[in-house]
Amino acid sequence: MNDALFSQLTTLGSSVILLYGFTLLWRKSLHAYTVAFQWQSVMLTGLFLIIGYFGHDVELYLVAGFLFILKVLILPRYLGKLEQRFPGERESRPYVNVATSLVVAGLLVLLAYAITRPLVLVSDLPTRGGLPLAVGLIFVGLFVIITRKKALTQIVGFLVMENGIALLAVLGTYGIPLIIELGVFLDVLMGFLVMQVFVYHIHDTFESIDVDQLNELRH
Amino acid sequence: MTIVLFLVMIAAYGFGAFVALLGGRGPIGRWLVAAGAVIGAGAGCAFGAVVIISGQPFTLSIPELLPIAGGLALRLDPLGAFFLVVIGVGAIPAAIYGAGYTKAYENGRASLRLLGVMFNLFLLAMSLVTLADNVLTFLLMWEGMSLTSYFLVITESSEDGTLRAGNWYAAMTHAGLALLLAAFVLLMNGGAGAFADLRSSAGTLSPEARNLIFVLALLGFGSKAGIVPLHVWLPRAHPAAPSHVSALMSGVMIKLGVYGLLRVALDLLGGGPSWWGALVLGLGVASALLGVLYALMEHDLKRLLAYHSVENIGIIFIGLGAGLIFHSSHLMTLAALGFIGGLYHTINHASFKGLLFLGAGSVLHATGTRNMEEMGGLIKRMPWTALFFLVGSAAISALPPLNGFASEWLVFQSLLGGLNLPAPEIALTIPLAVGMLALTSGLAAACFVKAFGISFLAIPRSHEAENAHESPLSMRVGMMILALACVALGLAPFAVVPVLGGVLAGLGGLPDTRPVFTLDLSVHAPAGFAQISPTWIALGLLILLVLVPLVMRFMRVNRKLRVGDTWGCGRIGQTPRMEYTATSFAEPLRRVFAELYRPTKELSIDFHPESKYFVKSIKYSSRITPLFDRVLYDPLLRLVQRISRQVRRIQAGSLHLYLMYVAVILILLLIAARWF
Amino acid sequence: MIFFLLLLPPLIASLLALLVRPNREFVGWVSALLSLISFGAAITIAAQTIAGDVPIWGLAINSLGLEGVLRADSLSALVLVCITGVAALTLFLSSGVGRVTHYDAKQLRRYQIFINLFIAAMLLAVSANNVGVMWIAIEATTIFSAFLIPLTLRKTSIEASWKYLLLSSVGIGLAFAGTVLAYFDFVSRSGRVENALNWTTLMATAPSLHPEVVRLAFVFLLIGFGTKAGIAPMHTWKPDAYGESPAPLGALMSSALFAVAIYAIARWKAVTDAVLGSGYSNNLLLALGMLSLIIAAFSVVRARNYKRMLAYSSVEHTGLICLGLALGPLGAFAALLHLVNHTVAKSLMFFLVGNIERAYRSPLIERVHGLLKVLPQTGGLFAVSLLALIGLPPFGLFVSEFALFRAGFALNQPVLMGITLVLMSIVFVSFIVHLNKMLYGTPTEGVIAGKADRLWNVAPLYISIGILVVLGLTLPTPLAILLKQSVEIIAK
Amino acid sequence: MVITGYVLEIAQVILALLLAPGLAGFVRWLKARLQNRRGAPPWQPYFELRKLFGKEVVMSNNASWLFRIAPYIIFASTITVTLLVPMIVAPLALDGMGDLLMVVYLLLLGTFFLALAGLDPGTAFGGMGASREMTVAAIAEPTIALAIFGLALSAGSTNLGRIVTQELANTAVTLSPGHILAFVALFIVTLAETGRLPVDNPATHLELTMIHEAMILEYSGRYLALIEWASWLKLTIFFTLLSNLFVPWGIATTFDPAALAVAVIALIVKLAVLGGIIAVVETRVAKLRLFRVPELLGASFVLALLAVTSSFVLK
Repeated sequence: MNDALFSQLTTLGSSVILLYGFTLLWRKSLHAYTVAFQWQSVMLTGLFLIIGYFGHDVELYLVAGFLFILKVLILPRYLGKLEQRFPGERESRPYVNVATSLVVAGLLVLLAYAITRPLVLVSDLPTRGGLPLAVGLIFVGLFVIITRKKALTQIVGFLVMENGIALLAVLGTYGIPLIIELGVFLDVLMGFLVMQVFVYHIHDTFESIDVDQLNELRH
Repeated sequence: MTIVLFLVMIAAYGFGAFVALLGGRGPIGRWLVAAGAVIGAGAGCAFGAVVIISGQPFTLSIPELLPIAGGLALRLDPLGAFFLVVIGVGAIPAAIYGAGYTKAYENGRASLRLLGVMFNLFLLAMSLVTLADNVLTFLLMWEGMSLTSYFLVITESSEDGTLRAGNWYAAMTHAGLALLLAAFVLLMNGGAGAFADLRSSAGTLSPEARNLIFVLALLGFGSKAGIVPLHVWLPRAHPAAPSHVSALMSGVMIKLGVYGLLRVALDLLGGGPSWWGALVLGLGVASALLGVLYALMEHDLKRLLAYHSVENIGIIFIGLGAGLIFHSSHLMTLAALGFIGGLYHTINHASFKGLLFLGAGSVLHATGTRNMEEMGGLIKRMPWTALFFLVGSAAISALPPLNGFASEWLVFQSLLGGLNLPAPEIALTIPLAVGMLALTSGLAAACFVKAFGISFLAIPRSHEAENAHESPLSMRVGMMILALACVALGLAPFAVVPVLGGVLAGLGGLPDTRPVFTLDLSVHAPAGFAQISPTWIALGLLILLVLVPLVMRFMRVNRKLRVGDTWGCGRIGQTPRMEYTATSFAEPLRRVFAELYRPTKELSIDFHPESKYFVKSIKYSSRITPLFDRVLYDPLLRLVQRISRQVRRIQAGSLHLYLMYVAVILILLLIAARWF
Repeated sequence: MIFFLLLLPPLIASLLALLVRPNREFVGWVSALLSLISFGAAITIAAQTIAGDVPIWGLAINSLGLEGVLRADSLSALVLVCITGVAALTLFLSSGVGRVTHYDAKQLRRYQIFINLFIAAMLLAVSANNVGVMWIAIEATTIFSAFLIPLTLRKTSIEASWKYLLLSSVGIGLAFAGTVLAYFDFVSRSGRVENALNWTTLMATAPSLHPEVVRLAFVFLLIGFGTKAGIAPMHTWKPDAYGESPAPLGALMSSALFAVAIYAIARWKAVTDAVLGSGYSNNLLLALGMLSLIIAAFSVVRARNYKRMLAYSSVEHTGLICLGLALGPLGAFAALLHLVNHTVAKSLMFFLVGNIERAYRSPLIERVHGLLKVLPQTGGLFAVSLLALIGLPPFGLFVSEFALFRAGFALNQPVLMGITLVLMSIVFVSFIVHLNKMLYGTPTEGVIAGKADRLWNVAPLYISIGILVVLGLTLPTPLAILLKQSVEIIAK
Repeated sequence: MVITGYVLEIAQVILALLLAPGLAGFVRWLKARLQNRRGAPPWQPYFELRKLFGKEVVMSNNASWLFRIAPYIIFASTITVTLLVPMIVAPLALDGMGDLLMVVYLLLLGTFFLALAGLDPGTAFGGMGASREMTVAAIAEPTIALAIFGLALSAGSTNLGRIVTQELANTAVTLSPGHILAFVALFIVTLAETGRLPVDNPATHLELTMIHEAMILEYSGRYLALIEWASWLKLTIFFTLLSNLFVPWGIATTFDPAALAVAVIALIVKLAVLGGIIAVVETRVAKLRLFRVPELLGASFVLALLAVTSSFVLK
């Protein structure tokens, strides 16, 4: 009974997290992306707490705390700064239009289901139902990075991918060892900082944060 | 004894290179550099001679070096020793000649330092190729040889075309190395690659593997030897290189291709099916014929000689091919005859082609041009060079009693032995080979009448030729040594043939043919098949050359001689423009073989403005693109370029595209991992 | 303890650079000298592993997963020596950067800080036993190097760094996913054990892991770390990054960082093979290796920019090493030997290229003529090391490539090896052609030789040449042992 | 016995030297007759020789020492050949000195220097002649080689003495198809090598089509005498080869005087017959354009090839 609830909750949570990933595909304004990412991170934190509670793992509360601070408080703030810095920057015409993007993303999730079959079979954790969704989220993040033109969007896509990996980890293993988790957070933070520095550089040198004009270097 | 000579050889070359590295300039420097090479080559010669005579191989192994594949293993058996001697024969005169020839570089036209260092290292590498006794050692020395010779080719890098020539050479030689690497590694098949092991294990390989190895080796060594269609680098590289280097490369280095082929096909693989021999024979015929035919159309003296190298390598390969054919059907004596013919022609070509290149070098040195159309009348201005060049020309045209004839005779005889072959389909190819070989030597004679006649005889065709000067002593000495070698090798086949018999004895189960070819002043083909004695012929000619004038004097024939104008059909005052040019000399043959040459002509007549009945100027130009450039290399290069143009699209500059690659490969591999 | 000697010097150096502002020249010299300490440490580690004992260090704090977090076996020792060696070379030469470059003090400070952090991260990655830590360190290398590429802000340099940053981050993210999958498999097999992420633990339990999961995991890991190593088709950042980064960084990235990535792949390959047998990973490596070779070969044919040309040559060598790793013990031996050779040769190349670019103020081949006349020292070295790079004797790469082909033919892969030979010949010819264009001809006007060509400034490079020659003619016993032990680790 | 051998060698050389001009003269005379001209008597060439030896030499000022030694080399090489060709007795004492290949290449030696001498004065005519001579010589080579090959196949040797004796031993070979084909081939080559119609016109003196005459245009006096004599000798040698290699009957195999006498007569008869054939041919055919000559020689090559292959098949 307990396990059933647990697994339903986690699956539900993961699906919601995945859905937030989808919003990146049909919204166009950068602000929406920030919000979506923020809420996704909130959900992720919640999921950590749930798993911590049902899985009797105190460590996860701690991790959830870090995650909240990093991905719900710090990163969205910086993202907000960025988007206010460049008003009027919208994903007006991505390489792949919204409709197609959604279809492709759907297919990617299906693919994820197909590919992660063995994982689900192997694991006996109640959370295993969410694994395909996690991998799906990774794919969607990747897809966003590939098809969206604004540097900012790509950053968000990268962060979403990170969330997907975190989700995978927590669902599959109730979280990787704490110290590693911390190291990962640190890396994510630093990586993000570097990226946003570059967004400024790009904007200063190219008068826009469109990545597709970075095509000087070829052959 | 041998070890001493070996060390002396190494040390001398090292010394030469070192002096050059310190910047051997000025007469002293140049002579020291040359001295290193001369002493080294001399020691090498002696070293080889000792091994041949004693028949005792010299071995030396340094396991500390190249430990990953059996260490550095050196072994000099008679076969290697013979080629070491060939190197010496070519190197000593070339080095002496070079001492004078390189004076021209003192003005900084080329780096004397690089030239000197590479020259000595080149000789060292070549010598060590003949000593290598395991795969890695061999490849190391082989590539060392190629690399050093490459630098020698691009010595005059400031001249235009030199670097292009260098590129061609690098490309062909590296392709060759790749093929050899494949061949040898297949031969090793996982082992350490000591030649002794290969010899014993070669029998256990599957026939397919053996055939593959043979073909790879044939092409690999062929690209160095310059057989058609891998010859394209010779006519490019030889003219570019300094003449004494061309002499070495053409006279000696390409012979190591022959060495390699013998080593692998006969020694390591121990012979094979008869089609191996037929293939070698076919390539030889093709090379000989195409080589001489393109030589005929060349008016660049050194390119002409380069094409003749192709021709002569062809003749050598005909000998080897015949040998392999007979070997495959166990006619050992005949086989030995074929190989002997090949080896004999090898050393002969080393001498006369070296001589001719040195001669061409002197002409270039004197007139500053390689174009025969701007020469002429040199026989009066540089008599010595002319004489030596004449000797070389006669020798390469296989005229008795010089050395070219002796070896071609042996090759002929081995081919005539073809009637003893059991397999008719092979036997019937032999007459064709005979015919083509004959045609080749006839054309060669024609070509050298042109080469010598147009460049040395008659009236100078240019100002440079008008006041050309004889080249310095060192260069003349260099040529003289080789000229003497040509005569000596021509007069003494009775001495050379048994030596070669000894060299070949035991390779791939060949018998010791020394008893078969007896030691009177003549050469026998086996079983008293045929017999000649160039020595007697030479004697006869000599006697007659003395006797005829004596008799004439005795008969009181009129001995008056008046020098007058050439009779010009009543026209007074003959100018060079009336002379027959090299082009016109070759015209009949060009028409005969027009099918092959496919010359492109363009004729532009510039009329006088007033009336078109008055012609201002007539410009006629005709070009010949060699067959294989046309059908093989140009398309190949175009193909590579096309592919690369496509491949470069990958790096299109779009980050999204790049990320796409990652995603696609990820998904592909995931699918593969999940379901395949 | 030895690990502190290994890891602390670069950290100290970067701290020093952080504190000293504005930058002074002595900082460069200090960090150069400090780098010698790490080098010594690496040598010591190598000596220990040769002697047979494996230095290991960790914190025995509960539930932190840090038992035996640092561990250096022969493989690590080999790579450590490479990294520290190149690092020392780099720092010594770039300590001169103050004199021979146009960088201002601010840039130099940034350079000194991050180059040392970069080195530290690489050392950590290689000496980490915990694959998680290894991952973190490698991710860190991306970040630190990303600070260095745009040392001077140009359109192109920003573009290059952004591409580099994003591609590597994505790639490394995938690698993390792979790590997680492996961990997941481990956990679902034998519960949540402490320091389960230690490579040794993984190896120990490998036989009991689930093949299907490991298959998926290895794909993620190969793509991930392959991106860092520049295996095609994830190589696209290489030409841009190498082309735009300052010479010392280029040297470190192309040799040391590359070695680290290959190291990571080799480690995971060992685990995978322990689960699945070597066939699976070999096929993947062969496929990607061939792809890299093909793309590299045909890209250099028409190369116009000599720095990018070098980048493609690294792609080529990546391909060769992948092939080697996939060709059994003999191949692994060849691959590791080739890795060492390539490290020496490639770092060398980048410094020379740095000098050339500084003198000619252009990375384009058609702008560079008469190199031998203008920069005799650099030009000569450039020619020699390029010949070494394309595998001519008497240099190391000739021997390792020979070993590679021997392995290939011994494993009865004649077709594969044949194609490889053809492609390598294409590379060879193109390089010779480009080299000739640069070396000879009348010098481009307006070229200033500068101090860079002074004998002293290139002297350390003669050491590299020396090493290459030594490796070409012989194989020092310690190295031989190290290689043999490493081969036993990754290719049983 | 050995001494007689060497004496005979010398005798044979002298005989050849004496016969050569006569043969040439005979052919000319017969041709004239066939063309209804009276023509010069057969012994005219002897007078020509005497006249030429009596005249002074006028040499071009462009010519070099090569121009002066060439006649001697040509003459000497041709005589050396006569030492090898069995005319009246086989095998000769010096048979082992050289074989058919040696013969061919010695003649090539002569041609080589003749061509060079033609180029030496630097006239257009000389160059023209040299170029054509070498072309024809080169294209004739393969046929000769194959004819030799054919003979060697049946006789088992390339040494002329052995070939002749073998043939005498089994006359069946003599009439074998291979043999006849080889004979025809070699006959065509003879026309080319000795500069007869339809390849070259020996009677001409100033035509743009001439070959041999063009080369020696600058020669005069004793030099011209030597060259002319050598070319007649060459004709004689080729005839002898044709006759004694293919129809060896009558040639002496011992030093018995009677046999030798018979041999001499047989030789003269054979030469006369061949001379007659040549004369007829030269009156019947017109000269070919130079660029048709290769076709003729090509045909002869094919004949030779057939000869060889057929004798292979018969083996």
